[in-house]
Amino acid sequence: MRIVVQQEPFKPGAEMDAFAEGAAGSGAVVTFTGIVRDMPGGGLQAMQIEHYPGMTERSIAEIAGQARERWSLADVLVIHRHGSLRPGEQIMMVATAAPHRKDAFEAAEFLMDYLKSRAPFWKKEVTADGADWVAARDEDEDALSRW
Amino acid sequence: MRIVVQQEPFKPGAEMDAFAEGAAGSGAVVTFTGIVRDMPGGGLQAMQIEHYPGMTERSIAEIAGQARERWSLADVLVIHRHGSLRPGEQIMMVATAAPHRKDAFEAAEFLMDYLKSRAPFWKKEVTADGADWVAARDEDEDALSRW
Amino acid sequence: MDVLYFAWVRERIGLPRETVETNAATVADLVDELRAREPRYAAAFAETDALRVALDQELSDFDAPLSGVREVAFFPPMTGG
Amino acid sequence: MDVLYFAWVRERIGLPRETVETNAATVADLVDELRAREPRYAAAFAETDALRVALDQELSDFDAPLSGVREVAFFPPMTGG
Repeated sequence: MRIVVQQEPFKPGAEMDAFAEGAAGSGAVVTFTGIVRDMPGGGLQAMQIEHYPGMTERSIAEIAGQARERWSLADVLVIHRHGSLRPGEQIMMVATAAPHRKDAFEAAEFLMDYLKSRAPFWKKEVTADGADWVAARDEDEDALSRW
Repeated sequence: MRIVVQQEPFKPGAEMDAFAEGAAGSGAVVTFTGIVRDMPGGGLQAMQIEHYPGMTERSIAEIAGQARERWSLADVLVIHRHGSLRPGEQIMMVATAAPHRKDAFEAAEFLMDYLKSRAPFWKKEVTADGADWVAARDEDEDALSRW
Repeated sequence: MDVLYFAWVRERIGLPRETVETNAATVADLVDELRAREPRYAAAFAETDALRVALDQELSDFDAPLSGVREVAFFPPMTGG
Repeated sequence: MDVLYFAWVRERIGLPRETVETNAATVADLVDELRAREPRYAAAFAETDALRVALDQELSDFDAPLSGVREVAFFPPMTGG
């Protein structure tokens, strides 16, 4: 299990290859990569991501531990950036390796649902008109109820 | 949309990076990579994959087209190998890009469920004791009923 | 009509494809004709529940009519992915 | 006790963390004390429904007791991923 919280960019393809290599014999590897989207109509200058150092790592480790208890997983990787990101940059990545595809898929979705609403990150969108905190979506909170 | 059926190995990380690059502005990229697993206890010498040239490409294109109708997707990639593969080699890869993670995840799972049971591929496991065709699993057929 | 065999169907019959002259109305009729040919065909088509059929590269079923069809393929359930 | 603020809570209060001397029994009591301090605190804590609280870096709730707690953090609902 590897959990990385960093400001620096990362290389999703290289991370995925290294992860799959380490989980050799797994059969199924699922990845999710989140990328900064521009706003409808454009104009996003930056996405600023604030986090709670200490609690961030701790809460992700707890979420990943829950995933490993719940599904048969060979390995889990979570990378999440903070700081100021531009449209097109990677925000975060989750990877799961498992003997069977169902476990790899479900665990990756579970991790994403929890990262969205339970890990202490906050996003702020910066445009020429100013900066606004991204509001939590009811949909993201509701997504947790399926687990 | 890109569909590749080939005997040659492919590089999952590089494919993922190129796919994500092409789907810039998507927000969410999900990949599934299937890897040849050794048998419990070891001893798998090769996994031989036979397919039905022509129908393979056609059925995958149809499945991918259905996914694009059903979910809001920016792009879809399917790579599937045939021929003789060794344990640890990549068998196949699916990637989906979408504005939202739910679409990317569901479409990737849908594509995998259909590729497992509806694309004309057949696997044979070769060990020192001989070679056996892999039997279709009821579980894989049942997985289709959720779509 | 081109008839194709894959996986263990191909192995039991001993060839990957052949051209068949037939007036069979449906896939099931064609299977009956093939079964009657030789034991290796009878063995391959022993349990059609365990088989799938594609007509002109589209999955179909054993009741389907063959009129206009140019390529019939028989194979076990797929195991891709 | 260390009190931390994140996102718009931090912006409204104007600082990321401070040390607070308090005998508040629960998180809600602490919030009442903070609200009474200055308008910027009252503004930050206007709607506690829109806030989350963590005690020693574990998500908790406003009814939770503060005894033994060393670090309290207030922030809006998370928007990671």
